[in-house]
Amino acid sequence: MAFLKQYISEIYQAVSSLLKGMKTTGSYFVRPKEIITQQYPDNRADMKIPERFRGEVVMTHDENNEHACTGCTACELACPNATIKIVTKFDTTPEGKKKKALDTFVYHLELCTMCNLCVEACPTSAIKMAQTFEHSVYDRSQLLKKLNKPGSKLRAGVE
Amino acid sequence: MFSLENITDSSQKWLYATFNSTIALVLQCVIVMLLVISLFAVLGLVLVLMERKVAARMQIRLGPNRVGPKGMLQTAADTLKLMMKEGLTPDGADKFLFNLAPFVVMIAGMLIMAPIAFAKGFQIWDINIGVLYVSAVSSVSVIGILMAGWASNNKYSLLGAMRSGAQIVSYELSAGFSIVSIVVLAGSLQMSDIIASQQTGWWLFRGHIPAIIAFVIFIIAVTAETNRAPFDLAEAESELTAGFHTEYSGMKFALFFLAEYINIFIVCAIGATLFLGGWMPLHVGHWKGFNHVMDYIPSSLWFLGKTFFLIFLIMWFRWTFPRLRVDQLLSLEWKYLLPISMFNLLLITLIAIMGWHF
Amino acid sequence: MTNGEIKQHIVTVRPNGVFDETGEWLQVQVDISEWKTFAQWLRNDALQMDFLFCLTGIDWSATATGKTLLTMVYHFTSTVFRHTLVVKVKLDRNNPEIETVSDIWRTAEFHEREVFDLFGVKFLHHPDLRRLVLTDDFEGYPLRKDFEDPINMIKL
Amino acid sequence: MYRETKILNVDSKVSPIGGDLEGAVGADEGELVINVGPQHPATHGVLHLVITLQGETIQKVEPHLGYIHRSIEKMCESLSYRQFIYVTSRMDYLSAHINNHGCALCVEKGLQLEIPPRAQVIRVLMDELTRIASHELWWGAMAMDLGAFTPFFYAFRERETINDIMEETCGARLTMNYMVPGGVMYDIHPNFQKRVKDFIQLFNNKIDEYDDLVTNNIIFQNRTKGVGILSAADAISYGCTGPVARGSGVTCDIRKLYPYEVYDKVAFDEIIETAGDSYARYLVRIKELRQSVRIIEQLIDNIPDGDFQAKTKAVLKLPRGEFYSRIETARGEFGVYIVSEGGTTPYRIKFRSPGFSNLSALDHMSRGSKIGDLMAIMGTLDLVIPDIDR
Repeated sequence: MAFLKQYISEIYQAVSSLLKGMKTTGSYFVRPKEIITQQYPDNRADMKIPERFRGEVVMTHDENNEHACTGCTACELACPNATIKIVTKFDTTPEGKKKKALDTFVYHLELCTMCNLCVEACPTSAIKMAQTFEHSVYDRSQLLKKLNKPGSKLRAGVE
Repeated sequence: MFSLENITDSSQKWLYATFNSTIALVLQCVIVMLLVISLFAVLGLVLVLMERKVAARMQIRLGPNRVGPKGMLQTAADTLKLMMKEGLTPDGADKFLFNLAPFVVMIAGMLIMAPIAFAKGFQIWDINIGVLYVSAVSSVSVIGILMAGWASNNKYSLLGAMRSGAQIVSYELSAGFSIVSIVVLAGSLQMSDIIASQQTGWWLFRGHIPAIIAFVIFIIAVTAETNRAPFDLAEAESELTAGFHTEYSGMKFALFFLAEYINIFIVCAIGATLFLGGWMPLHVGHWKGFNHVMDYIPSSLWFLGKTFFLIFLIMWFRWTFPRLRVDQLLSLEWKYLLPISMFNLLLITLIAIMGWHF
Repeated sequence: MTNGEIKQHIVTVRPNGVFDETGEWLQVQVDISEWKTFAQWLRNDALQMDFLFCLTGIDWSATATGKTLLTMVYHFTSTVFRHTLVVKVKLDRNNPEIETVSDIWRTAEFHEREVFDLFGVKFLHHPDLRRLVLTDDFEGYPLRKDFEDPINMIKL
Repeated sequence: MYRETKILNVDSKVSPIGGDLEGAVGADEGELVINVGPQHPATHGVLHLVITLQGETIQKVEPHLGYIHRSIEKMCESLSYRQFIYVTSRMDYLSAHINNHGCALCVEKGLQLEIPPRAQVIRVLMDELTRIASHELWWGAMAMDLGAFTPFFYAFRERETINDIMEETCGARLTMNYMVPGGVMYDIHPNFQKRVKDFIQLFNNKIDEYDDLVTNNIIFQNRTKGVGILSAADAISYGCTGPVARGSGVTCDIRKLYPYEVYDKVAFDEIIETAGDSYARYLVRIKELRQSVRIIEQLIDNIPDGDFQAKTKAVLKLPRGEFYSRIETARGEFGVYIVSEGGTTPYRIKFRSPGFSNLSALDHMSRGSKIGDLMAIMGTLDLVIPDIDR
C-alpha cells in the first residue's frame, strides 16, 4: 500500500511540475505585450545608442575644418593592434621654424577592437569614439579610413 | 445549410449516373487522391506556420513576419527554397533505401487519412475496423525512419533510427490501450459508429475519470509516436544533430518534415474523433437551446477546431519541456503508462459493462 | 601554515632546495632528479598539496643568463591548510625532459600536454602525450622565445 | 585549418554498425566512434569530442582542442601592460570583465598600486553583473542542450538588460575593456544606479520563473540528478574550480578564500552542494544568481565618492619578479601569472583558465553514461571554448 501511495504521489508531483512549466509558457503566449523583438532595421529611426558606445574612431573637426591632432603618435603607440598609423609632415610656422604636424591619420577599421585605449591616450582629445555601428562593406579596403578631413589643419592654440 | 455531406453525396450520384460503375470508381479514386495530396500540402504549410507562430509567442518573439501579410507566406517561401535545393545523397549511402525512405514515411501518413471523418459524411473509407486499421498502419512509418537511419551511413542517423524504433514500438502499446478503452465504451471499431455514439456527449466527459486518464495517456503516447518533443529522441538536436534525417536535404528532407506535421494532424484527428466526438457538436445534457445553437456550427469546423486544439496542446508541450533520456523514455512507458493504461482499461470495461457512463 | 613552516617542512626532506621568499608565496627550486619523489611527498605528506592549480613553463632563452634554460613552474595549494607553494624545476632547453605528475594530480594530464605542445617539454611516463591544441604536424613550439611565424604573427 | 589525423577519418564506406570501422583507432567489436563537434549544436563553439560508444553508453570521451587557439599568451608577450588587458576579453568572452579584472589585479600587484575605493566598488558591481549575465546564458544554453528551447529566450531577455546597462556605462556590450590598471576607464553613467536597481527588482521575480520552468521540472530533474558524478577528491585532483567544484562540495570560492577588492566587506554565501552531480552544479549556479543579486543590492547604494582611477604613469613598468593573481570568474578560478623582467611588456604570461581544468574532468565524469547525459554534463561544466583554447 505504501508503494502504491508513493507511486501515486510521484505521478502527482511530476504532473504538477509539468503543469507549472506549461503555465509559464502559456502565460507568455497570451501576453503579446511581453514580446521583446526589436524590428531592426525598421526601428533604426528611434533606436537609442548610448553616447559612450564605441563604434569607430573619428576625429572631431570644428566649423573651420580644424582638428586638434598634433601628430604626437600617442594613440599609435597605445593601440594594441596597429590599427592607427600617423603620417606626419613638417609645417613652417610664421616665425620660420619648422614644426611637426599631422599629414594623414590612417585608421584601419578592420583591425580595430574598439578598446578605447587611443582615445584615452590622446593628450589633446583630438579623436573620439563615434556611435556608428553599421560598418559592413563589400570590400575590405573600404574600411581603411583617413580620419583628418582634406584641407583640415591644426586648431590654433593646441599644443 | 452548407454541408460537405451534400457535396459528396451529389458528386457521387452524378458520377455514377454519368459513367459506368468502373470508371466512376476510378474517377472517385482520382478525386480522392488529389484531395488528399492537396490537403497534405495545405496542412503542411499551415501547421509549420502555426508551430513557428506558437513557438514565437511562447518565446516572447514575433516569429515570421516578413514574407506576405504577417508572415503568412513564410512556409510557402521555405517550401520553394527546399524544392530548388539539390537533393544530396551521401557517397556511402544505400541509394535505393535512402531515396525510398521519405516516401515510405509519407505514404504511411497518407494511408491513415482514409478512415478519418473530416465532417459529417465526409470520409474516404468508412471501414468497419477503422480504429484497428489506424493503429496498424501508423506503425508503418517507423519502417521508413529505420530505413532512413540505416541507409544514410551516418552514425547519428543510425542512433536516431534505433531510438525511434524502440520508442514507437513501446508507445504503440499504451496508445493502443487508450484507443481500445474508447472502443469498449462505444462498442464498435468503425469510426462513424464511434462518432455516432457520442451524439449525447463526448466520451471524454461521459466516461468519468478513467476516460480522462485514457485521454492523457493517449496524448502522451501519440506525442512520443510522432517523435515530438519532449520525446524527440530520434532527432534530438543537441545530441544527434538531426537524428535520422541528418543526411537528407532539399525535397527529401521536406518530405520528412511534412510527414512529421501530417502525423501530428492525423493523431490529433484520431484523438478528437475518439475522445472529443469528431465532428459532433458539443451537446450538454438537456440544454435544448444551447444544443441547437451548437448544431448550427458546421461539422467540419467542429472537427478542425478540436483537432487544432489538440495540435496546439502538443506544440505547447514541445516549447515547454526538456527532452527525456532514452532509458527514461522507456521506463516512463513500461513503468508508468502501460500499467496505468491496463488498469484503466479494466475500469473502463467495468464502466461499460455496468453502463455507468452518462 | 605560514611560509616559514612550509619551509621548515621542506628543508627536512630536501635540505638542498633553493628557496625564494621575495614573492607573495614561498618558492622552492628542486633538482630534476628528485622531482618525482618530491611531488609525491608534497601531495601525500605533511603539506597536503592536493590542488595543482597552475602548471606552466618559462623559456628563459631571451635573457642574458638563461640561454639554455627552461623552467617548469608548479603552483600548489592545499585545500586542507589553505597554503600555497610554488615549485620550480630547471630543465635543459635543448632536451627538456621531466617526469610527469599526472598520476598524482589528474589535472596535470591536460596541462602537461599543453606544455608539451607549446614548449616541447617531454613528460616521461605521461599516459597520452600528444599535441593538444596544435595540429600533429605542426613544427616548432610557439611559446618558446625563438618561435617566429611570418604569416600569422603581427609585430607592432 | 584542416587537420588530418587518423581518428577523424570515420566516414568509412562500411555500414556504420559493427566493428568494421576503418580509422576508428582502438575501436573494439561493437564499439562505435562518434565525432561530436567541432560543429555540433551542443558543444557551443568548436569543441571536438571523440566519443567511443557501446550502444548508447559512453566508453570514452576524448576532447580535441585547438580549433580557435590564438596563442593569446604569446600575443601578450608583445603587448604593454595597458594593452594586454583587452586581449583577455577574447578568452572567456562571457565573463570578459572579470578576466580583465584579474589582469588588472595582477598588474596592480606588481606596481603595488592602491585602488581608490570607488573604483573597487564599481569593479565588484560590474563583476557581479557580468556573473549574472554569464550564468543567464549558461542557464539558457543548458536548457537548450536538454531540449527545452524556450528558457533560452527568457534568459536572453534578462541578459539583454544587463548588456544595455554595460553598454551605457562601459561603451560596449560584451568585450567592454572597462578595466585599466589603477581603476576603471571612466566613471559610471549617471543612470547606472537607477537602472541596476530596476533590473534587480525585476530579476528577483524572474529567478522564480526559472525555477518553475526548469529547476523543478520533473523531466529536467531526472535528466540531471545522479548524472556525471564528480567526487570532491576527484574535483580537487582534476583542478576543477567554480560551480563545478562547489557542486561536489569543495570550498573554492576565491571571493571568500582570498578576498580581493571589497569582497571581504560584503555579506554573501558561498554556495556548496555536496551531491556532485549535474543537478548540484546546476543548483550552485542558480543560487549564485541570488548571491550576486545580494552583493549588488549591498553595494549599489553605497558607491563611495572619489576618484575612479588611481594616478598611474603613462608607461607602466613592472619590477623584475613574478606576480600571480587569482580571481573568481563565472566559471571558476582564473589565474594570471606574469613573469616580468622589468620591461614594459611581460616576459611570460600564463592564464590559468577555469574551463581548461574543468574540461579535463569530462572524460572521468561521463564514462558509463548515455549520450543524452553527456549533454547534461557538458551543460553544467559551462564550457566556453575560447577560454579553453586561448
